[in-house]
Amino acid sequence: MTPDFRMSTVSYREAMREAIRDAMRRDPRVFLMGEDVGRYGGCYAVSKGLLEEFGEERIRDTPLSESAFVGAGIGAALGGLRPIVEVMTVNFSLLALDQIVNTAATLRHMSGNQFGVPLVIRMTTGAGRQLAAQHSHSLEGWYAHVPGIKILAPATIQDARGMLWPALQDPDPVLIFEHNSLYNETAALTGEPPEVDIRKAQIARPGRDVSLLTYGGTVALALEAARTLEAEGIQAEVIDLRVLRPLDEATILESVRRTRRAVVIDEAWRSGSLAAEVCARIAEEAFYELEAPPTRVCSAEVPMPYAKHLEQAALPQLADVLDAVRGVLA
Amino acid sequence: MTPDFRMSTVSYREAMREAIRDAMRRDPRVFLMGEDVGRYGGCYAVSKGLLEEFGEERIRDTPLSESAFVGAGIGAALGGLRPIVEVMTVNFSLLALDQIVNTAATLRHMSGNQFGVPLVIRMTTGAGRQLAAQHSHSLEGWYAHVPGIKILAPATIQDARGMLWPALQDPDPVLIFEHNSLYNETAALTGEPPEVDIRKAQIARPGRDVSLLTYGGTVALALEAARTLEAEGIQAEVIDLRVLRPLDEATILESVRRTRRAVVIDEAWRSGSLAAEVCARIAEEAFYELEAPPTRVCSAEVPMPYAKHLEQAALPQLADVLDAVRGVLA
Amino acid sequence: MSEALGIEREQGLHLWRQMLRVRRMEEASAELYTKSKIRGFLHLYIGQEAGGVGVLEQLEPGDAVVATYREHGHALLRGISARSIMAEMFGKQAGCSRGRGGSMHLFDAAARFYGGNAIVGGHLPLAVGLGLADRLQGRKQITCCFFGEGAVAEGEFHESLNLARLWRLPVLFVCENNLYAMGTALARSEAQVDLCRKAASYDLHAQAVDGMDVLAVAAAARACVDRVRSGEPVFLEVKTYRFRPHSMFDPELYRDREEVERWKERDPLVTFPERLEQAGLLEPGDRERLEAEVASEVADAVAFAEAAEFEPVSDLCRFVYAEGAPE
Amino acid sequence: MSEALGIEREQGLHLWRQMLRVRRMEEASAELYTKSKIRGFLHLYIGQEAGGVGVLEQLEPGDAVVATYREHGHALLRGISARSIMAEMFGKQAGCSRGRGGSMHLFDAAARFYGGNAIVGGHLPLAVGLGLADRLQGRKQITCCFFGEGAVAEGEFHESLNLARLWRLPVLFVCENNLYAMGTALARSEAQVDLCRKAASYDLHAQAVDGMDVLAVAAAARACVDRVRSGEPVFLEVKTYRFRPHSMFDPELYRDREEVERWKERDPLVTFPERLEQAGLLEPGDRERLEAEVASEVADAVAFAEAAEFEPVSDLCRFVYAEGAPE
Ligand SMILES: Cc1ncc(C[n+]2csc(CCOP(=O)(O)OP(=O)(O)O)c2C)c(N)n1
Ligand SMILES: Cc1ncc(C[n+]2csc(CCOP(=O)(O)OP(=O)(O)O)c2C)c(N)n1
Ligand SMILES: [Mg+2]
Ligand SMILES: [Mg+2]
Repeated sequence: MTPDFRMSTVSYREAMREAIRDAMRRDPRVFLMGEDVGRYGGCYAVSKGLLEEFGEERIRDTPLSESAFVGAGIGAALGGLRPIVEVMTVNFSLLALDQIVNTAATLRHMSGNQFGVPLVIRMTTGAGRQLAAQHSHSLEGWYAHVPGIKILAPATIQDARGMLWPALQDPDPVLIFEHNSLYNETAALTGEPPEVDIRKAQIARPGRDVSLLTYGGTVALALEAARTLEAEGIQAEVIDLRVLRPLDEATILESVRRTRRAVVIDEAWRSGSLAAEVCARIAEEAFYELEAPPTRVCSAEVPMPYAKHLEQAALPQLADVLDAVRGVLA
Repeated sequence: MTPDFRMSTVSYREAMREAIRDAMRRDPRVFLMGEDVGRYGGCYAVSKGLLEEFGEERIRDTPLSESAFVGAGIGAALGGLRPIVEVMTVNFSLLALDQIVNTAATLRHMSGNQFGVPLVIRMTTGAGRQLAAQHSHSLEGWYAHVPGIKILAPATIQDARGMLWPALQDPDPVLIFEHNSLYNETAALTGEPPEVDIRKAQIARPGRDVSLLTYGGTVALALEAARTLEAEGIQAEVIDLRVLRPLDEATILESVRRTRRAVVIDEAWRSGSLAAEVCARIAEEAFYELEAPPTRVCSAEVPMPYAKHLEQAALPQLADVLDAVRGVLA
Repeated sequence: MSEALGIEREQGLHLWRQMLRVRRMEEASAELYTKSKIRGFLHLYIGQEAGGVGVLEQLEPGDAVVATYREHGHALLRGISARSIMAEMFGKQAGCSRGRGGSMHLFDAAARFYGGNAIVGGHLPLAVGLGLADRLQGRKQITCCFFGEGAVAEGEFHESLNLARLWRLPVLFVCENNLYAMGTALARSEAQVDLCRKAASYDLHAQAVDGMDVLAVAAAARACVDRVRSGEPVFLEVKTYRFRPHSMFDPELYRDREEVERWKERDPLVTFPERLEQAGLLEPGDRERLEAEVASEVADAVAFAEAAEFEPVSDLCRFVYAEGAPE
Repeated sequence: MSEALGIEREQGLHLWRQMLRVRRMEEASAELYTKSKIRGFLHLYIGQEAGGVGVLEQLEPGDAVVATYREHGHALLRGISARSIMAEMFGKQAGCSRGRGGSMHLFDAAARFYGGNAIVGGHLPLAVGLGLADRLQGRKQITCCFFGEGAVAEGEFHESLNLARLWRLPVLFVCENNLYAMGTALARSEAQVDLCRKAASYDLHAQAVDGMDVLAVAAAARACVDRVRSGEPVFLEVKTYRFRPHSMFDPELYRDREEVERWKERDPLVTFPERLEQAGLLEPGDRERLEAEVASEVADAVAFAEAAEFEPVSDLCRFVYAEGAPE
């Protein structure tokens, strides 16, 4: 059940599980709570096997009551624990949004710095599995709007393994968004768990002609586009934003000032997306260095349809990215 | 109690009340429901007196249960009524967000066009009254992200009076955001109720040097800035966006292409604000016509503090707008 | 007419057939899922058929139904054709939601079938609103809202039952208690496992019924429906069990095979025909005829779905807003 | 020691004094509001003092308190100084939330006073979580959560009581039923107006007490606190009344003056001293002395708040994230 983490190929799911296991072993204050994290093994099987290892006090199945158990996570953090709360998907997290926005994010400020909420909330996001309009939306951009919380989006096995521990060390609430398409991805993970700086974006692939800025589930798409473009002699740089709040503006701007062209890829609906924020910052801060308008590739503005051909058409596709890149290079 | 609407000076509050009264008289399917809309007279006194005129079936006080009564509004709309649901403030609307985003906005699409939700939801938004971090945020930009719903922000007495009826005629859900600072504003309203096109932004003041784009509670600030700038010989155009979804991109771009400079003012937190979307669209579509980077004036990224001096410092101020304008004109 | 069962032969055969139609359609769906014809999440109603049949038989044509993502059975029983249900699960234009909803979002305006809702508990307020519309417009029709026992823990359950009772709305809340919410057993999600006691705390009539006995469900539902039609909400708990995993992804770590097998002994598709037989209501060949008829209905639905067209991709962004309406 | 009341003179004076401190501080706040020294929403506890005093007297120092926006009384009674409460309402740096919270958001880490929460019902989950932390860490302390009867209709009430009982958490839920949620009378918001019956549906101990009688509240609360400390959640309904409008904006269209006057006959600040007097526990001059002491405490608090500094504007964006933490 436990893969050997010294040197092996692991999946994103296993990396996340190992990160949870490791945190629980290192710190007795850490526990995992959410719907079906225990007996069922986690709705995306992330926590499979952990109940057997840690018992039901620390791998805590909750009733269907998102608001109460997320709020209980806030209270437990105030009470000295280090909860990891799992919400099945960002779509259901709307039921707990009040707790996150009106309580977790405000408490430190409202209390004049007396109370902090060292809480980690994990949830899946994204489409691609034909789950239709109530299970497929990408709303993490909303959370990135809210001061008082921090937002992470691990796109790699390394980050799946390495982001949780620093998130748990953070004295403020950290939300981790896991794109459901990533769980089966695999990579070699060697030696010690990777040290991850959860303040920094990352150059996933360097390039000089255009910056592709994205995060989470669409990093792979950007990399694929970069490989395709290479054949045409275009060197695309791929920036994995990794932290959606606070945005690592320095890395973003440094890249764009070098390449002078930006294409932002975001699986959310275009209007009001995080991509809008990235474009706005680029336009505000790097306007005079740009050779072309910052451009977005986002999902069609439609509640996600079930049928595969429609769902795929709604999502950012390779051709869309290539078109956008050719557009800014024209 | 009822002001004479043939020719009189009325407040925003009265204009909104008259709009509700008029709609209820014209269409027996229309009713108003929400917390304290009846006996209490409305938390912002908008519905005062309506209970006496229409009775408690049509001016319907609800228990504190935002999710259920907003959802009941969706069901009532499906059942042939034309509900106006009042949520006290956008902050509390988070408790009903699941209903709005996952049901009201998706039903038409998910049902393959069989079911529409002709529902109007009204709520207040905004800060300025020292109500602190759980009563003062401006989250309407989030709603503007969601396909399937339409978002209005009446900034004038005319729009307060004129937007409700067309919103009720719309076969899809319409959300109306009323900035709490506007209720006591007054203006002359003459003759027939104004005909309002709820698809269009409006040039609140024409100008040729710079476009100030804003909506709701900050339109007055933009106009004040424009008046101040006039003394310096700067002709600022003020665009009242009015409809936040779908954005009237044509009006926005036409203005910016003419003035070649854009300052977007938004009381929400800057990161991920609606202002980001407006900037992104301008950057994408009018890049080559711009003389300066599109610029934002937003609230400080802090949960709204109670103390007046801090609250004011957190909100967009005249000086901030003037600085921004001078910045883009430099 | 059987004294013991209190029903006629025709009625008995009808109830059996209705349960069988659901069972066979669900079995076909499971198979089509393994063939990747159906995708997304698929939640089967196998084991729970007596509940849906017993309740839905009591409704009038104008009544509304609101259901969950485990709603294929309810849709079929409410008169939506197997063809359009199957086409929907195939993602085809001829599907009852034009392929946009899939298994979890079956809709039908003619049948007043309001989904197929996949946010647990999220559809209860909608049912309350339908009831409000009926009451305010003086219509005699009622709204029947199905949900699982897992939904009882959600805040929307609480808010909705209170509102329905406070405003005396004609809503029948049918809780299909199959003992598990995904992998969470009732006793691990509710401090009070007697759901009728919980429901009664909203001061409304609440009753439970053996959901493996279609006649018992029918009788209880008839009484409840009458009560609702006279103008008050009612809570009906149908005690049932799902024989299959929660969805196609569930490894069923949380329950014993024996428990499942014990419940299968009460399979309504085994026990009900036996009772009909014992009551002397069956004739030779009934089973074969029924099975053949149902098999052909299902086969026809699958063939129809297979042959149907996909919605053109160019129509992707239709039906976000009403067409012709101000945009 | 009075046989009739079952208390000593000192105890009687103490309870009276505690209620009086709240009453006079609230009266001062109301006046300062009209002078625009205090702004925002101001919700007064006047009329309800016996509830807060009766309950909070039973807590131990390590216990946690979570309250609503109507929490000045609870804060004062929990040991937060009138100075820092008043300074907070003035928006000053010396306020218990550094001027960032105001009337609705009083906090104090030393007192384990977790607000001052202004989303109705939103703080119940937080109390559940504090209880969970205590249980998991094997601490004997309890969490006492105050809320109004209006909150009972919210989904978070339902979810929280269920969770607390399911996990047997040491949380005392104190519902201060003052009959109105803003302008909405209880019977217009709850199908079941007997709140203990509602609460009992979560299978926990629920009891109601006359909230105008500080001794009755104290006795009931003592029993409840003991029960909670032994490791289970309890629901205590304090039947009370607010003498003032909901907030400073409320024209009180929804209730008669007579109703208010009738309740004022039971004002604990009138009846309790009378009872002390009848029981022979008072001495001449007690009232004058108490009033003088309390008046000077309040006057001192106001003077302190008036003289205190505002937080510099340059500190606006502090305390959004922990200082020194990774940003
Ligand atoms: C708000 C919400 N939370 C979680 C889920 C994920 N989920 C889907 S079905 C389910 C279990 C529901 O159980 P129950 O209500 O008993 O219905 P059943 O599946 O047994 O018919 C869960 C947790 C969801 N769809 N919505
Ligand atoms: C979720 C939410 N909805 C609405 C409000 C507005 N509001 C503030 S207090 C209140 C009434 C609450 O009544 P109750 O719980 O009885 O407490 P009381 O004020 O009587 O102490 C309302 C509706 C709010 N603050 N939060
Ligand atoms: Mg179930
Ligand atoms: Mg109250």
